[in-house]
Amino acid sequence: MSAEASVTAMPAQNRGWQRDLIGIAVILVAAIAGYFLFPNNLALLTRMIAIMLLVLSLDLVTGYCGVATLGHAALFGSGAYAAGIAAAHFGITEPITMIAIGAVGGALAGLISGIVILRGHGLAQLVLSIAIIHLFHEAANKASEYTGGSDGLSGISPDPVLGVFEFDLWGRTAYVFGIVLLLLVFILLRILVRSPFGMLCRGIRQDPVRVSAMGASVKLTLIKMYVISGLVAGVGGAFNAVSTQVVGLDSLSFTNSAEALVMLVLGGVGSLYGALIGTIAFVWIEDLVSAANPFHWLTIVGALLIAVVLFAPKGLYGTAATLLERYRRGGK
Amino acid sequence: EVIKIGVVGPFSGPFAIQGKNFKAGIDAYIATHGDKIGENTIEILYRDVPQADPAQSKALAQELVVKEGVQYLAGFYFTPDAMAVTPLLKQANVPMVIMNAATSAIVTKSPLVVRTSFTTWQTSAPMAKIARERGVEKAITVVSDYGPGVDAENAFKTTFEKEGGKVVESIRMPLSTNDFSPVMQRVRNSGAQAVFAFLPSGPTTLGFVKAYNENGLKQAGIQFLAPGDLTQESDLPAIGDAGLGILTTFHYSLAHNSPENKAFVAAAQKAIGNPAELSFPAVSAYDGMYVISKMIEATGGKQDAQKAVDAVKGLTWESPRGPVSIDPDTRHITQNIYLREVSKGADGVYFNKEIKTFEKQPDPGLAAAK
Amino acid sequence: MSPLFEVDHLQKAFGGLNVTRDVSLSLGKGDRVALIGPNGAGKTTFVNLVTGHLRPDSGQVLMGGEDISRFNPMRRVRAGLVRSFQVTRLFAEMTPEEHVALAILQRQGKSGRMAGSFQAMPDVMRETYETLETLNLTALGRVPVSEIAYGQQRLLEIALALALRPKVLLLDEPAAGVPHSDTFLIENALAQLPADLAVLMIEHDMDLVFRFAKRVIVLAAGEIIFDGLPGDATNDARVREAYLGGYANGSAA
Amino acid sequence: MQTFFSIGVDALAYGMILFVISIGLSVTMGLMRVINLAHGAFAMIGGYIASYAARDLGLGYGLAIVIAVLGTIIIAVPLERFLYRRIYGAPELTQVLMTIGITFCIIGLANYVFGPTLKTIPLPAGLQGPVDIGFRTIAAHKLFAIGCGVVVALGLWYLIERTSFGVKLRASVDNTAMAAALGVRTKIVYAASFALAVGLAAFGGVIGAELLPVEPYYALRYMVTFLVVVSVGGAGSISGALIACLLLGAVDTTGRYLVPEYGEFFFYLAVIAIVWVFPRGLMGRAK
Amino acid sequence: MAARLEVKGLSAGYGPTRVLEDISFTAEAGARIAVLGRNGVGKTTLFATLAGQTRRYDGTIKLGDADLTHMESSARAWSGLGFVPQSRSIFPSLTVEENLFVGLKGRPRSALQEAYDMFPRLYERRANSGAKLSGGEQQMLSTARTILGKPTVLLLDEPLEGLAPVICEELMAAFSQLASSGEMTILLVEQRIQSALDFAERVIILERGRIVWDGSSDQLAGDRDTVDQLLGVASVPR
Ligand SMILES: Nc1ncnc2c1ncn2[C@@H]1O[C@H](COP(=O)(O)OP(=O)(O)OP(=O)(O)O)[C@@H](O)[C@H]1O
Ligand SMILES: Nc1ncnc2c1ncn2[C@@H]1O[C@H](COP(=O)(O)OP(=O)(O)OP(=O)(O)O)[C@@H](O)[C@H]1O
Ligand SMILES: [Mg+2]
Ligand SMILES: [Mg+2]
Repeated sequence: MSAEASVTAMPAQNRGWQRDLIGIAVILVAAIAGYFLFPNNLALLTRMIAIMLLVLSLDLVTGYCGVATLGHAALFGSGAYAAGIAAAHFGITEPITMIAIGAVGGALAGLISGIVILRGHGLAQLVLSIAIIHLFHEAANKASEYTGGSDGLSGISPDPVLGVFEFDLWGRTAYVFGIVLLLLVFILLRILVRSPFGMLCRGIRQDPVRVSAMGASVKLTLIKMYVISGLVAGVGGAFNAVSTQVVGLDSLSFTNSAEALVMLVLGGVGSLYGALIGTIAFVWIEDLVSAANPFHWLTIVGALLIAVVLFAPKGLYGTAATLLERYRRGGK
Repeated sequence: EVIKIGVVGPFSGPFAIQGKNFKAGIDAYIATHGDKIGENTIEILYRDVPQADPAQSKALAQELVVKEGVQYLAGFYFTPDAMAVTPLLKQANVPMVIMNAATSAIVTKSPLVVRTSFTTWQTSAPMAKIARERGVEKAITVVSDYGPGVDAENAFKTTFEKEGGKVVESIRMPLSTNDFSPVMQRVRNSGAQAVFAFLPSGPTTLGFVKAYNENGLKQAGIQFLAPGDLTQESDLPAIGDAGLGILTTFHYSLAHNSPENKAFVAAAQKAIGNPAELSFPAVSAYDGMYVISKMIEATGGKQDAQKAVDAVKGLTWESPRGPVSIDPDTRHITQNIYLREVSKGADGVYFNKEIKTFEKQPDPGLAAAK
Repeated sequence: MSPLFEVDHLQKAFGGLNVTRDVSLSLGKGDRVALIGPNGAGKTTFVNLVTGHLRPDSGQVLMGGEDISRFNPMRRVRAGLVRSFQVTRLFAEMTPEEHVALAILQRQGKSGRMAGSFQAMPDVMRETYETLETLNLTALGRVPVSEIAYGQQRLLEIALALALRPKVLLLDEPAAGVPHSDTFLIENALAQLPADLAVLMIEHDMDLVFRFAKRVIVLAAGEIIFDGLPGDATNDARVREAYLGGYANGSAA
Repeated sequence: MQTFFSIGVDALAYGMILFVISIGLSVTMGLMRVINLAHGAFAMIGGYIASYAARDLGLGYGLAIVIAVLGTIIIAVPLERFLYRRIYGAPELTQVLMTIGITFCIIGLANYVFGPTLKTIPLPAGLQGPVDIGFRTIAAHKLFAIGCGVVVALGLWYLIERTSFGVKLRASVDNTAMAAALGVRTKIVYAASFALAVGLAAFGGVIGAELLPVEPYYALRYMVTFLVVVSVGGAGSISGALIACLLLGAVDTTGRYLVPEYGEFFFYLAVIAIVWVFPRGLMGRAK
Repeated sequence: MAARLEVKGLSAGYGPTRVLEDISFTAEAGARIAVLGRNGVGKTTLFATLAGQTRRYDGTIKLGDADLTHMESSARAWSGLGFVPQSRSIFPSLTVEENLFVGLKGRPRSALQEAYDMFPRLYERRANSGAKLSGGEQQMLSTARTILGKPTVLLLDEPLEGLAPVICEELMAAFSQLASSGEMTILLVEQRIQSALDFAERVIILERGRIVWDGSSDQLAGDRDTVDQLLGVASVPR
């Protein structure tokens, strides 16, 4: 029995880790390629990284726990403002410290939104998330002496990273810094989602009643996940503040949240790779078409979204994965 | 040799019409002056920031400079979008010509910023004088709760009280307000003789003006005062007769009577396609292009931001809006502010009729900030 | 000493309908009890009340003398009170292996771990596959539940309950949807249960009931109308009339 | 006291207008279980058509409404056939993606066809200007909107709860396959209810145009508001939506009167409070 | 009136996984047929495919002289096919009465009484929402709902599931009545082999998605080894 257990167990597990290593390698290669292929688009790529972090963190609650939220920017923005205010008002301009502060800010926001949002079910939940984001937005707007209100929080000038690498006009430092953060977060999240905790969350997504019938606390688990998600989003926001040196109310906006959700679904819910791919695809396409035709690009983007639903209903990554799976089975 | 100019503005989304006006103004300038300056030809690159989004604005500016190699940055409808870019200018060695963003402080963020539009202080303060002249003792201010709104409130309040009037109440309402009846109730109960209002141009102004009439404030004889954003020409057809008689102070009216303006309006209307869509951002863009052209002449097409900016300090010319000049210290445009009244032409077209002029107004905002 | 599990004057009404009328019963270590009764008699409701999925209007539930009436479902499970669902509740996208492993991890308090993987925990894997084996599910260990036939899902449902190592086990129609050819798997599983575990099973399959139960409780219209030995149940007029019908004659055996 | 009444009237009017515009969404989201973020877009289309009919063609208000409703339905039917039919029963998020896409397209097109300026729908003399209702004046069209709200509410409630169409619709939503197996022509049922929802959207778009003027960005600008009121009411419940609209309308109005600068807080705190007490919305249907 | 069901070379499944292979049989009008087989051999899939709910790879289905092969589910219902699924598929948000109403297929409301006569329990709970019914009540509702539509061919997937013995007896009696009175042709999947054999005149046994035995029930009742081998206790998982 046990023998059979271990034999059946081992391969699957190795396969999993191999996949991850490949994935990480791919990301690294892509990152390096990006650096050398688009040396003049680093600003865009850097923005992409910040958003990726937001979408990853959204995936944690939406993809893995099934909490639909249109207010996730609250976590992102809190991180951004935390870092920004620390720098602009308290002279804490050491980038890594700023990121850390952002993470804490995000985690706090995560805790709050978690507690509120998890109270509702289905659409009501969605609405709570909307309410949350608007409250955060208004609060930031009101506290203008700290946040700069609608004029945005400027005057953030982070020190060189590790005291060596200046943030430059070409955004090289910012880019590399971002990639490092992204990889770190990604690896940690891989570990998290395949951990027992991750499995518990997936269970909750599919049937909370069953989970509580197993003696696990649904609410507590989800709130934990929300805080983690907050950490990640916070890092994203802080990184955004560091790399762009401004924080605007938009980082706490409904639009921002909705876009993140769109990117996630575009890439494929419930998979970290999906989150990454969705972000890249959306931001890149948006940049492309909006540069090509700043006036009517929205139509094109809309058409693309529709096309995705029609031809890749599980999102870009999700669908690709299933096709691959099909192919594999067929092969056998 | 081709000189690239990057223009950042809202070309899609809720403020698309303002971006469209940027383009109209720029096209009008090129149509009337040609795209050659000396032996250099200018090329315009447009980048879209639909709503205030400093991060994106900065990323796009960076891309314009680094990737596209633009020598001039222009446009910028929202203050935060402009603020976000100012830190880049020095290192990029690129001047920035602001064609709208109306918060006074922007020009102080970098010596390479020049503004050809206006500031909320500049357009709002004179209204306070008007109010006093018309014998208003007690006024109430109603503004949208965001940067420009607050500016307008302060501008009016300070001036009005300096002139010996009293602002009995100051209401700030969220940008998202749709139904203004409750606000009007308050205005009513406040016992003020006039209401000074500021809302961003667009749909809400319509609702606001309607509410003003429907809640019987007009009958009650409470005067409606506002800076010109509220009666932007492109909104007038929608507001319709409800708007007649509203007094606004602003730096530009499409109806300004001068040959320069006639020429400009003709060209701009042609550029924008539907004449009804033309409004104030176009003129700032038009003048912005003029300033940039002067900069290019001065630098002979070489990339030298400081020199370019210095060249236009104190520059004086006859704009479609009237005589204007660039204040050497603030690099902000000094211009006439006009008192206008919404009127209906013989042809049934609504327009802002200039009825009084405040000559050569600088920006009081910076002074106030100090 | 107080009995392992005790229900005391439980009452529940939905609107006008009294579904549970003053129900009291108690289970001791090792009891094997069948709870039968007409459809809509209130059996499932009883389970829901006891496990905390529904709030009783009045009455108490005690485990080993401790009043757990105020506990939420989760805490009752931790107290050792485990149920299976009449209509399977499983995680469609997860495999039987994951289901059972999760239950085990939860029981061991490891389900909160944010690193590592159950497949790397030999003891968990061993127990998982032992549990699956008892219900003959080993072969399906890695097939998503959405793709296995209902009957097998029923078996997994039970596997989950077992993996939680309960003190008191409430099975709501465990054999429903399981072909008779396979009910023996359930019986085996039940047979292998630790002797001191108390089991209360709701079932309409009388053959299974009479093979399994040492004691039968009959619920009708929310009231206990019979509590005693299986043999006596078949001879009880009210039970026959309300529930068994012709079956009683068919197999008094 | 007097003020209290006049605020009350404003609240009622605002709530009713919200209701008329949002209720169609309640049908799609609650009954058809489609998160239709394009609802605002359809309302907008209705508005544009009405504006075109009434302003450019100079047709009467009533006629304009009819044309707007029918026109919007005609535009929507192919969309249902080729796009929405694909997302019935799909995961909510997929629906979000699709309907956002549709919204973007419609916005872009509207911007292209009608330009970014505001479009108004001229009211008939009867509905113009203020009416004196004793203690204050109120816009005639607001009274009209209140009337429409009541009619729509009653009609819809009857259709869904009392007619066989209503039963079939709810059955199809609960379990399409089974409904079909019992002989319900689910495709037709869905198409019909979609048309109904869109028609209501258009109607609301026209009636509400005085408050929410028609312009290309309309489709997104007010989407959140619609989403909120419907969900707070409990999607699919007519009475729920009505109560939610009146309640939130009241909160919003009083909030903006008493503490305008905190109006936003007021509104959303109320939303949270309500959902806190009714985690499934005021009258959420058990799924 | 009962109709004839003719299935030829039917194979079907879910996406990539083929479950049914080349199923052919004919059910004469008024026939009483039991479809048996172990866990997961494809009984439910067979019925679902006949009802047009799972993907058909090939083969034809005829009901009377109507060709169902390419019909939608609802059209099949109107041409006389009735399906009581294993999953019961109650409409949770509808009341019992509304659930039954959907099954009426346009017959007058008064016909609901037939269902209540069949299951008095349902009458007591008629205002209750489907979600709040007990397991057995749901089963009753599911069966009654389909029968109300007066199908000519009735597919019953484990209709006795979760029903009290008393009810089971009455129900089986009712089914036999419906078939022998020539009202409908009945195909029955049932786990309780005995009840199945008592009811059916003919038995079809599936194994791994194929028909492996087809004959009269008496014949099967006699032939113990077949029973053991195909349905019997020596169950090996696939
Ligand atoms: N939430 C509820 N609201 C109203 N009535 C309910 C609710 N839940 C159950 N009922 C009713 O209570 C009665 C008992 O239901 P219960 O599920 O306990 O029966 P049961 O004994 O399990 O029957 P079965 O053997 O068919 O499963 C049924 O008539 C059912 O309709
Ligand atoms: N949705 C599905 N997707 C993929 N495979 C499925 C699906 N549903 C069933 N199957 C597979 O099809 C086969 C037949 O399932 P089916 O439910 O028809 O068996 P059954 O004979 O009805 O079993 P039971 O007696 O338990 O009801 C099973 O092996 C099952 O794994
Ligand atoms: Mg039950
Ligand atoms: Mg089956």
